[in-house]
Amino acid sequence: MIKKKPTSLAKIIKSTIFYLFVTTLGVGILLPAFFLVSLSFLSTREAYQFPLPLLPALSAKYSLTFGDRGYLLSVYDDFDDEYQTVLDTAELEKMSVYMRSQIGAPYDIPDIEDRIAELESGTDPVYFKARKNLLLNYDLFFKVTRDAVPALIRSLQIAGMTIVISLSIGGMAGYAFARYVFIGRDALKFSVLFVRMFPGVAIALPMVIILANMGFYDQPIGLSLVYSVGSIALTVWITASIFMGIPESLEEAAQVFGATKFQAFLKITFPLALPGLAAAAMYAFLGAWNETVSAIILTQFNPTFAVVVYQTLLGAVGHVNLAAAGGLAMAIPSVIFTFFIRRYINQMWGGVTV
Amino acid sequence: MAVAIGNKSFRNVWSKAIPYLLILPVVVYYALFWVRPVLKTVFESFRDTAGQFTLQNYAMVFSDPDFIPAVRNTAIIVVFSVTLEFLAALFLAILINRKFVGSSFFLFVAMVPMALPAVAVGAMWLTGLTAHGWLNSLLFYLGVSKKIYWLAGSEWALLAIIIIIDAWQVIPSVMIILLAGLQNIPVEAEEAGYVFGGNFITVLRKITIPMLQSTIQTAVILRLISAIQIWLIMVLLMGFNRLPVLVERIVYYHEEVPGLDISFQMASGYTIIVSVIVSIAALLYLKVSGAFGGNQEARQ
Amino acid sequence: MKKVSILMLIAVLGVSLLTAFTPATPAEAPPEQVKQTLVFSSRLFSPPQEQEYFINEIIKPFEEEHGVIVNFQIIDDQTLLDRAAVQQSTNHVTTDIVVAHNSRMAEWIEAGWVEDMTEVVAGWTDRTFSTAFEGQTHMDGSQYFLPVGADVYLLLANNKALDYLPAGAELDTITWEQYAEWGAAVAAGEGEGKVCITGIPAKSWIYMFGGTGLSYGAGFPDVNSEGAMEAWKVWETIGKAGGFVPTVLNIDSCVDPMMREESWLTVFHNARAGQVYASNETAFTLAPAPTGPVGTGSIAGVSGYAIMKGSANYDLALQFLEYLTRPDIQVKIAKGTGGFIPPVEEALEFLGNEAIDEVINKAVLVLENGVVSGVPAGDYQDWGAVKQCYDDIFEDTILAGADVTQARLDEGQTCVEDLLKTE
Amino acid sequence: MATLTMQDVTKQFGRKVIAVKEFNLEVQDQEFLVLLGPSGCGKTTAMRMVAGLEEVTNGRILIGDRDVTDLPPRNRNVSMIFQNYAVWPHMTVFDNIGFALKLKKMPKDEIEKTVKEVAGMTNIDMLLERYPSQLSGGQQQRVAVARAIAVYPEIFLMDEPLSNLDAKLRVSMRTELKAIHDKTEATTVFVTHDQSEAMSMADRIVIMKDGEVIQVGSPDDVYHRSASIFVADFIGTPPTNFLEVDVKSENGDYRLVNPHVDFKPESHISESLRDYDKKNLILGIRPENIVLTNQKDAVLSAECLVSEPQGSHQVVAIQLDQQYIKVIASAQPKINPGETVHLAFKQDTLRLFDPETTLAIGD
Repeated sequence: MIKKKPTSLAKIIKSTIFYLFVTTLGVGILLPAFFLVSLSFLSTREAYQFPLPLLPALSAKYSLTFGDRGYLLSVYDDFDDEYQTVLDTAELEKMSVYMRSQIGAPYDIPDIEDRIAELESGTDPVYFKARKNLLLNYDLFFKVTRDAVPALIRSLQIAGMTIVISLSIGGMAGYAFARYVFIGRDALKFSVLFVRMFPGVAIALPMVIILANMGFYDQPIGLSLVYSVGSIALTVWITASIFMGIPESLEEAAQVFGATKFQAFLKITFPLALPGLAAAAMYAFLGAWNETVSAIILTQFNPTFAVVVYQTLLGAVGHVNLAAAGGLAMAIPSVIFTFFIRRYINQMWGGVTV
Repeated sequence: MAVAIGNKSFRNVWSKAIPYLLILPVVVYYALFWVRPVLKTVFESFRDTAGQFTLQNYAMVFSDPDFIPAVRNTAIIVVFSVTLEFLAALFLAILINRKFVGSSFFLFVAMVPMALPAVAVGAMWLTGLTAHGWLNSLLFYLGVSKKIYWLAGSEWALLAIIIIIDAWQVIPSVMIILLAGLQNIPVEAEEAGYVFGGNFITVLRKITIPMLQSTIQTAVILRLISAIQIWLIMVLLMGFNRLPVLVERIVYYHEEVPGLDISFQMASGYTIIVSVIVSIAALLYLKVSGAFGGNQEARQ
Repeated sequence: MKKVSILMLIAVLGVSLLTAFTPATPAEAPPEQVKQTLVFSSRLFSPPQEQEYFINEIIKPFEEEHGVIVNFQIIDDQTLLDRAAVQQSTNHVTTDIVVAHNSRMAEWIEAGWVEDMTEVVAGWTDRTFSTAFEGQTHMDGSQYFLPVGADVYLLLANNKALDYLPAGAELDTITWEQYAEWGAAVAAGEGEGKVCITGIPAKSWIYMFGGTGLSYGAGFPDVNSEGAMEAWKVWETIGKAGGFVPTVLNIDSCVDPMMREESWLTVFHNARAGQVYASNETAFTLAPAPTGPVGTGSIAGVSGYAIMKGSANYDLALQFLEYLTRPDIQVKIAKGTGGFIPPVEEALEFLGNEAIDEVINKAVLVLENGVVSGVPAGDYQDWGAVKQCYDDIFEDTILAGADVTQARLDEGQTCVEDLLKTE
Repeated sequence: MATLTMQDVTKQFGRKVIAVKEFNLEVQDQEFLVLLGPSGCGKTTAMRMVAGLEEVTNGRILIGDRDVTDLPPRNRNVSMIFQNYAVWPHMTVFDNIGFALKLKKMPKDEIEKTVKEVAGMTNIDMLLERYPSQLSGGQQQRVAVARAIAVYPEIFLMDEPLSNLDAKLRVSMRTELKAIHDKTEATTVFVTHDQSEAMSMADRIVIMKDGEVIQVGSPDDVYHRSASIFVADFIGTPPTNFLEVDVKSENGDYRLVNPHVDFKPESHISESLRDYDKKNLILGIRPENIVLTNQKDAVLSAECLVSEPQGSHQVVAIQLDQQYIKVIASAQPKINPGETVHLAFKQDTLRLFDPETTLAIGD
């Protein structure tokens, strides 16, 4: 039996402070994102209140009384602690639509009729409650965003192809960079920087026209080719770094034991480099996933997810909660991807430096 | 002393060619999709509307009343944001590299901002920075009832806000480069520093950072290049023209007022000027930080 | 974990490679066995609820009747033009119908990317397009665009502001001086400016001011005439009183500030005003734009349908446009999409007395009785730059609380005139 | 099994660096040949050219009668043990050993049989299912050895295979490698910078310096008949003692003189001294060839500076001017620092070197 030294109080305090600090830091980093998430669950009415609710309400309290034009609908406001009138109408459908889309707490027309009957029978005002539909914005987003699912699949596919193109083309150069001494090696290193020095926005349109002329209009592969331009340069650096981290002697051993250079690469270096390459794919993925400018111009029947989101949100003036939901729907795949890729980052930036 | 070169067999030529064959696709790819439009832009920047050679486009850019402010704003943003992002990223990287319980999850948390698309980031800050937005709401809940007009301040206040919220999104990408560099430093190097009497700060200054030098150069140079090209977040938050920066000018002439007789000339002029400025800044940084030759000594 | 992520990666890459070269729909020729597809790209009807309405109530009946698919896409004007540039220059015309704003129509027509529909329209006898917008939809006597969803400017006030309404002012007949006074009074009372204008450059301040100018007998665009000077004075009053919302320079649409109650008063686009109004009818009041000595001035905007040159589905596109511009459909569109005015004279007969009609009615009132001007964007190199000339005066004079001087206005006028096309 | 011939093999890197210069060597069938030299002398490059991992700038390499100069590594029928083992981390021990056999399309059962056999030879038959990360350094080393044996190569190349092991393991692995060599009878080229490793294992040693061969010979040859100052200094622990001496002729006799010594060497050297009359030479003598003696017979007397007991013997160091002379003496009697020692040289072991060419004279 091994006796453990009792943990000292100072140590406990120290580690508590440390974790408090780390937690605060994490919360600080995520705070803007938290509000974005929270916003995406708020109803339109909530989203335009001040102060903005930190969390969405789970139900809405209504009151109904007589109004100038018909019936006066009021909604309970938690912050002001009072009912506020919102609608004066005789049209029950309008009232129902309003409750569904603005308050986010739907109430069916027959139920409204019941409440009105109560009101007519002398109870004034009539109070009632409705459950909030928290996913209202997401519902609306996917309802309005036509072909969201095929676009989502297409976007993943384009991101995947971008990864394949930039990792294969960039990876080949990265491998050459890591394993060979050749004329122009340093030039390659700095040209990677130079590609990034030229403002990409200035040549986006001409680049798209080149591709369209080559017959890649409205084809996923065409977009992948555009996105690869941006990501190949960085991939060269990152993959060079990865390959430098794999001892050359492993490959040489394979050659001595009967493998061709290509077999040696395929059977030894490639499987070993795979995790690092997966991480390198992150840059290609994020770039391809989030891009809209070229995608809008270059697609017609096969839009990417970013394009359909853009199309939906273009008109989301007065609808920030919907914009938040759309933005988050777009962010989810990249966040998941980031989660899986994070442990391989040290392979990416280990070797090549300026 | 020259050594006679023997007969080269096919295999020798082939193996000499391998690296060139490997970089060939990259070269072809860029020649096809990148060099052509770039050359065209360079070419156009020296032509007037009639197609004659001219330097007038550059003269126009230099005499643009927004040019000096754009250069100034860009310079301010670059200096402060690169510094701030580097320090914050280094801090985070060192923290995560301590490998405490949950550090891996914390790394994920710290990487989240870089995964968010522009549309989400735009929605986030627009609803945050407006007078009745979530930042003021948060202050309100914390007991500060005075509203702050975040985006209505002086140019300096705006620059500060831009720098901070840009940093929020960019710090992760700087951090992961530094973190990777830290993880590749042998533990013994730092341990030796402690054994020989260093405290945390001295070890950091005298051992960790010098050993991290080339990683830092990589991170800073990549960040420097993209910081000079900042524009999207500014346009998202306050539209064009409010706080001109260099690349914002390019986009302005490309997308906001493309119909002007001078739009294309201005855009191409600005484009070339930006790439020259970026190149000079990058070379200058590399020179000052000693990437040319300096670290050769360090390696030996 | 390592295995999982590698497997994931391989799966994604594998799928993408398998499907890489088999796009869902070949770009060149839509297959004949599936339904004919009409691509309809629009700048209009962008709010999500309007999109939903337009798809379900307007497009669906047509799709069912003709057994076709209408691919409805929302795209802003500039992107629409960029996309057209690519399609036209590479001969891959896949867009059939575009909806452009009247300030951009000239670009389309001059580039030769839209079809001349003069003769076809002549055959539609049951509808008369209002002539207010001919300057933009026509060129050299030929009609390229069919107008849809006209707009004028309306006054929208948060009911909290009504307390500060100057004595003697009636909302339906309020003058610009009273409006200015009102804005100043709100600022004085609340300690914070509450008048909203779109302060982000190159948005719609030019139209907001343009309406004021028209009310005083100025032209459009007209920065420095006598009437314009008087109009500027109205805004100068608000500026000097600190009457604009503090964040005015970050506002690119008054919808959000009005809904958040950051601002209480604005004169803006009737469809957007209608949207705010609909979000809380009992909290807002809607009125025609303020008047001046020569009447209620307003800039009227319109969007227009056009058929892309080279469209493979020209006949179907034409049928669809015929359907969309029927008076009853125009009314249906107008009602379902936030109070645009149907620019077909016969359509006004279909208006009823419902709540949404209030917005349309008030707008029609302005359009019929007001001093209305279209947007002569086609005369200028770039309309965005013209807007900028106005924005600059707002920022350095009005917002700064300075006096409007003739010299500054002359400078603004030069700024505008320098942008006239040089032929 | 085969011979290995290298003819005028030269390797040049870039324009300036010549790593191996006109290297000529014949390795006999079944011979255990060691390439020995300080780091950077070109020995590893020479071996890598044999393996085909490095292109030959000029010259020819033959295995048996086959010219393999331009063949890729896989077609040379050699195998190799790498300095860092180069055991593939993503394959099990079994797969590592069977890799080459699989590439040769050997039937599965035969692969299994061979792998088990070589694993048995190297004592890792219990570890076949493990991954390299689960093995100790010594075990990884054995995997590398087993992998190299499994292909039954014509030439066995070993690139400092023991340098990453701890001292004790290194010595025992020496014995095992030698035993394996005897068993497999493969012609072996072994690269090392450790002279005791070379001495203990080699049939012949090739000593290299700056890309050139300095001496080829049996361990005995290179030790006792070192061809140059470099070899005499490089081989042996402690290394050879060197004394600068002048040659003086006296009545037809030649004496070697310097401020500390003055003696007449044995006749077999004196023959060669004739050409060096009045010239300067370097005298080399190994520590064990200096003997303690009485005052009368002493060639050299000096104070002991340090004495390092080694159990079986002691190493006595004395200082002459700026120079140390080391002497291996029997363990008893113990010599204490400060004690005056009288030394004599075993005359037949003396080596004389020309200071200009640094080569030995008199052979």
